[in-house]
Amino acid sequence: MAGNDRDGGVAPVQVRGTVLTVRRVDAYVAMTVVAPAIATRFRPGQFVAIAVGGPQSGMIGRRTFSIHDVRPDHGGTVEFVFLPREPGSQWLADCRSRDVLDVVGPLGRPFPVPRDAASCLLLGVGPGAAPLFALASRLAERGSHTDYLLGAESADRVFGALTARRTGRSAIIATADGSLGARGSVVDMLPTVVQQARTDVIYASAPTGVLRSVCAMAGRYGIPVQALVSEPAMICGTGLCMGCVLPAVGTDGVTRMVRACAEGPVFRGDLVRWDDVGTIPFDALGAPGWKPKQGTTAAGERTNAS
Amino acid sequence: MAGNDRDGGVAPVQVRGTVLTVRRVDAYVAMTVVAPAIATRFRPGQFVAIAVGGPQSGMIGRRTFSIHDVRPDHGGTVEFVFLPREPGSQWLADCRSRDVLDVVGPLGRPFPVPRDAASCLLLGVGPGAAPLFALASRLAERGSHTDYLLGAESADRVFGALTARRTGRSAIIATADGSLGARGSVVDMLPTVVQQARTDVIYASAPTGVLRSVCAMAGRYGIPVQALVSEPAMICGTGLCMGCVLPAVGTDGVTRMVRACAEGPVFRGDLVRWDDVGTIPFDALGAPGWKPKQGTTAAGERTNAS
Amino acid sequence: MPADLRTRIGHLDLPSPILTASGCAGSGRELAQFSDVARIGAIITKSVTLEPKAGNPAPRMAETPSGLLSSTGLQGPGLDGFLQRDLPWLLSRGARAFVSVAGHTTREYGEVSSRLSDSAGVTALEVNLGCPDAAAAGRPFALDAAAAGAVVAAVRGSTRYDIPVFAKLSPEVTDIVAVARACVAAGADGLSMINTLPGMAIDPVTFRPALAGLAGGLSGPAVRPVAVRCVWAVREALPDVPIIGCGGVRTGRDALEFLLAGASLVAVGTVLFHDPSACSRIQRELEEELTARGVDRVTDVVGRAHQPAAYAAERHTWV
Amino acid sequence: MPADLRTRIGHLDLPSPILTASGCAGSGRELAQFSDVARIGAIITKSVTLEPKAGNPAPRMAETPSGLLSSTGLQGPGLDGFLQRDLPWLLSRGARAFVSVAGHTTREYGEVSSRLSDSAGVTALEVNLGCPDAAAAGRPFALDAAAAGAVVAAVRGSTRYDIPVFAKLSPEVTDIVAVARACVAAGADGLSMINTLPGMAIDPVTFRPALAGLAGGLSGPAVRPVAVRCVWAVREALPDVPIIGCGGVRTGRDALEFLLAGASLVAVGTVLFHDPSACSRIQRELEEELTARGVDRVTDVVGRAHQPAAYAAERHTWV
Ligand SMILES: Cc1cc2nc3c(=O)[nH]c(=O)nc-3n(C[C@H](O)[C@H](O)[C@H](O)COP(=O)(O)OP(=O)(O)OC[C@H]3O[C@@H](n4cnc5c(N)ncnc54)[C@H](O)[C@@H]3O)c2cc1C
Ligand SMILES: Cc1cc2nc3c(=O)[nH]c(=O)nc-3n(C[C@H](O)[C@H](O)[C@H](O)COP(=O)(O)OP(=O)(O)OC[C@H]3O[C@@H](n4cnc5c(N)ncnc54)[C@H](O)[C@@H]3O)c2cc1C
Ligand SMILES: Cc1cc2nc3c(=O)[nH]c(=O)nc-3n(C[C@H](O)[C@H](O)[C@H](O)COP(=O)(O)O)c2cc1C
Ligand SMILES: Cc1cc2nc3c(=O)[nH]c(=O)nc-3n(C[C@H](O)[C@H](O)[C@H](O)COP(=O)(O)O)c2cc1C
Ligand code: FES
Ligand code: FES
Repeated sequence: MAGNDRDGGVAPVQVRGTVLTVRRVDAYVAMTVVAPAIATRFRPGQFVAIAVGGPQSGMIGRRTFSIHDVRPDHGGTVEFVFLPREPGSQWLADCRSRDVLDVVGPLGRPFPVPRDAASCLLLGVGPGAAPLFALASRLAERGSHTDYLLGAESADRVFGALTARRTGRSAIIATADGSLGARGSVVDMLPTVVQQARTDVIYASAPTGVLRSVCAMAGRYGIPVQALVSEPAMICGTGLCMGCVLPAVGTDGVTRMVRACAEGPVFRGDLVRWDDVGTIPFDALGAPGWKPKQGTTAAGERTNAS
Repeated sequence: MAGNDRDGGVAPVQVRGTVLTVRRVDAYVAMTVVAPAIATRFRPGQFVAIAVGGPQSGMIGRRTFSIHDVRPDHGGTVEFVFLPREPGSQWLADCRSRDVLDVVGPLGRPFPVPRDAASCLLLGVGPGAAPLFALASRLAERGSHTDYLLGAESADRVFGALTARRTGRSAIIATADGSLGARGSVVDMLPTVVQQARTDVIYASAPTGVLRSVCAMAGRYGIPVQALVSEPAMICGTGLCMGCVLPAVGTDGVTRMVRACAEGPVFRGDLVRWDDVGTIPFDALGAPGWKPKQGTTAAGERTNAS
Repeated sequence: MPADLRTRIGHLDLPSPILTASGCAGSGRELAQFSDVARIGAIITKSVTLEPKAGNPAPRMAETPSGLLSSTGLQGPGLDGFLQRDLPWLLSRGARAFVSVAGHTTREYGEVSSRLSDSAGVTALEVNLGCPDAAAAGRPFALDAAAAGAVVAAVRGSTRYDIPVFAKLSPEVTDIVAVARACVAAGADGLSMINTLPGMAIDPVTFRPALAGLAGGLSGPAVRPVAVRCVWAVREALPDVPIIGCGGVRTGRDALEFLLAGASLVAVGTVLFHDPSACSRIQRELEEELTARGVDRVTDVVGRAHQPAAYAAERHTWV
Repeated sequence: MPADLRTRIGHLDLPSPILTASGCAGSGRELAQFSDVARIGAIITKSVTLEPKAGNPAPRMAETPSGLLSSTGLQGPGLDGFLQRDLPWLLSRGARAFVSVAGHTTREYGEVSSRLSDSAGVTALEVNLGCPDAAAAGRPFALDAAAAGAVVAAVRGSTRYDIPVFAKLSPEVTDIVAVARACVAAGADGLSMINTLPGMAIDPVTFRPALAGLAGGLSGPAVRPVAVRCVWAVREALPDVPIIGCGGVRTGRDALEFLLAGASLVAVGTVLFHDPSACSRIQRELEEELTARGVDRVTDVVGRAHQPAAYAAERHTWV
């Protein structure tokens, strides 16, 4: 219907998708769902929002997961990867092949892909790594190099280490307990990696604290970052609830509270006010005491113009 | 723990029972759950109360089902039979072998079984027939004859017709649409049946309206009835919520609001004030305007003394 | 023949009694990806304030059993942004706009209403009385019959006569009927209920309130029985005043419950976050529920629960 | 070492802060089949009236999303029956009895309290202020600060000094803190909140209210955020008054939420219908939650949410 309403993509769809496979991958569950209309629209960095708990569920919010991969079989399938943890993801993990899920997707602004070949660093922490591999394929099609920097608490939570090593030009792993790769965090490794790889652009998908450090560091080196945020939890994923906001600067220099699900989840790293996440900066449009200036519009659509 | 607190039986238990089989039987679902502690305590007429919807379920009430049968395999299994209809029973019907259910049972006052051989009529409507077959075995052990009178809307809702025909001295079926047996209701058939079978006692399990008619008719013939009530819906099944009350006369002649789950579900038919179900009779103990008489106690435990 | 969902309130003709609740349908664009906004009864917009508002800091939301606790702080583009961007878009799609009006002073409500009423294409106004009253130390207008009445009078006085004004009530009061009466006396053409219930959640990890704003508003199916009770009580007291029922509507059956209790229109809010196509689905389900019961027109069931039982008073649900 | 659940309120020593909520644990006997009543903090009994009460006609209950709508009408054996049968049984099992007191007049409350206070074995009284006030056309005492205070004064005045009196508040008011203050001023040693929220459901088959009593009380997990907000607000205003928190507690984590908000004791009601062994389970889960967070004594977390964040203010829930 509203074909091109959303920034840079076609409209999402809501489908009833049949679960094809549920697999364990280390600490994670990888779930593949038949959803041709989502698979064909998908671009790397986008996510799905899934209703959990069945028809009489007490859980009102959808659960959002980055799309890990799409495949052409059965008309089109979508795979995502998650850690079964709290009730919502636990319910999902207990689903079996042939169960039917209510899935909305693909949602959100995808990773922008450079026109020309570049040296790209793909940085992922925990399940945050999941969306990076489809991106890597896209980048490879354009002749770009991809280096990986993956991290997690422990070896079983590093997602995609094998694939990264097989397909990346380089792949550095860091775990907090040292059970795989170097002991430490991806942030510690970043300076060395960007130097050795002569990184042109960083694609990062990690908890907010890590994204903040990565963007600060990259800023010092003058390397642009495309950051996929996945906190706070999204209730709707479709831009309706206004729950997932963070402060970001538009290209007009004005700070607005933008929705991670609709204006993101991928943001230009230098436009997010990382230190002010969880606040309303005093100079944000419409903040208490804020006064309109000439020429400032309330519309947020230019925040992500890149 | 409180071994003999409940009227005429041992205390119920709460168990996590694994679903063994889920079978379709005409319009019904028959579900067998491994629950040795319930199976060994069970007496015919008792029921189970099952939590539905999973850990984050929005459904607070348990769903109660008469126990159809218990078997010694796997240490003890319990079978019940139901019509998947509304969300709770639908969720249950969607369970599969190896799922685990939270089951409380056996609950309620069982059918009293006469000491000496007697001619017993077992009357059941729809799923109400389910608890009658275990009762029939018990009666047969004591040398009683069992005749069946089963009814439902249509053939696929008559539960247990084959077993009734195979094991009963006689088995009369009535359906509203005439698709099996006689066209009409079990109430229409009752006079003929009790006459031909020289019925000494009626065991009835049916909607409240049918029980009312059966008890009225049986009263005229001087035949005692043991009636299993299954309306209104039970929230807890364990006697805690006070939701399932109906007015019944105690052996002291005083009407009290008694709980169908704890004082029943099996009641002496002549003690239930069928015409006043859904009301508080003006002469009930503690009714508005009621005044205490000498010697009346508020305790309801003698309502079912038989 | 399927039941007729068309609904007339005063001189307004709506294709269906199903609306979107204020603040839950984005600017309309987000919803339009999943439902045809022209076929929904009307879109109740996010509450419009005079100036743009950045809203409250995150976390703004916490999931609660069958409900949602939220505190968005009326983030929005302000009146100019609404008139330049959102309203024209809704009209271009053939949607009917019930514009929700918010303010911190009676004057602000009046000013927003007056400018809205000068703009073409406003079908009705809903007055969000849940805003903090700057003149009463931030106590919401809706909690006080006199304050609520004063706001309604200001809005009614600033609004073109042919634009109906609905006053949106809060359930957080000892006597909702008294507030309803004050609003009607002040000129409200209809009432809308309920707004969210004040609630709170504590995060078991940080040991602090889960929302940045400490308290929030509870909505969703959890609050439906409270909303139905409010609609019932107000309908009983003011049987001729049209009501927009709202609170936890998830299915056509839930919508029917509100209609029976006395609502002429039913708004869907939080459930849109769970199911963005809920409005179309609920419309379809409502039509089916009515048709299955032999009801020809949806208007025939409005307030029906106040009359004696329509069908078999005794339910035999298990045979 | 597992966290210590022992709780001291005034001179009362309880083995755990987990209680059963009034009206939700039968006479104690039903519950005892599933949980050891001696190990629960205390049993709050069904509200005791002077005379036996038959209660309301059926249907008394309707299931709502994550909640329950009920109207039992305080069915019970009356004071004599309670003293002859129920109280001795609870004592014989080693349970502590918080006896809930109900009445239709201030005098009746006083009379019941005075006779209870003469009986051995009453640990505390809880005053159910949700009963209709015969002197105010059936408006519940809890809705009016003065009426509530008068009842509390009557109970406190008729009760032995060493039996603490808790006043149980209703959330159905514009300002619960005002009612709380009135009760404390009238002599309440503690407060208990919340009672059920007024609600209603309509049966889509009969087109009539689902409960025979038309309206009912909403309880269960659905109302938890409302209850937590009430506890928080009262604790903020009256930090030294012990609170029994109640409303939708299902897990140890929910109990922790109430403790953090400011309750010293936590009562479990509706969830017992869903899970009759909930009290023992919640005690175990609470102990685990506290132990996992390195908390030694449950009393250390009471009201903790009113202080700055205890742990990492930033949550990384997904790594
Ligand atoms: C755009 C996006 C992409 C994501 N992709 C992935 C992915 O590929 N794989 C993956 O495992 N996870 C991903 N996440 C995180 C995932 O959505 C949450 O972890 C998931 O909702 C947790 O569900 P749950 O049922 O386990 O916990 P819930 O039952 O949802 O919640 C338990 C508690 O944690 C809170 N909570 C849930 N999610 C978050 C969160 N993200 N931040 C802070 N608090 C939260 C809830 O509010 C609740 O209080 C993504 C999130 C976003 C926004
Ligand atoms: C002692 C006893 C034994 C029973 N044995 C059986 C049995 O063996 N087989 C069987 O199929 N059913 C039996 N029932 C009935 C069964 O408990 C209900 O039909 C069941 O709870 C329905 O669940 P549901 O999920 O389909 O509907 P729900 O989701 O529970 O309910 C849908 C609506 O129907 C109402 N409702 C549910 N049950 C009843 C009821 N019994 N009376 C009136 N309204 C109701 C609910 O309140 C709700 O509004 C028995 C009931 C009792 C009390
Ligand atoms: C996120 C959110 C934002 C809301 N914003 C507004 C608003 O701007 N104005 C208003 O009157 N009501 C607002 N509400 C209240 C809803 O319109 C509705 O009255 C309430 O949520 C109950 O309905 P529901 O349970 O269907 O959501 C909001 C509710 C939510 C959950
Ligand atoms: C069936 C039922 C009966 C109740 N009876 C009483 C009562 O007699 N006295 C009282 O003060 N509260 C009574 N309540 C209210 C509860 O004690 C409790 O305050 C309320 O239900 C909220 O807690 P919950 O959500 O844990 O049930 C009753 C609640 C229910 C559901
Ligand atoms: S999650 Fe609802 S607006 Fe982003
Ligand atoms: S079902 Fe709760 S007391 Fe009978």
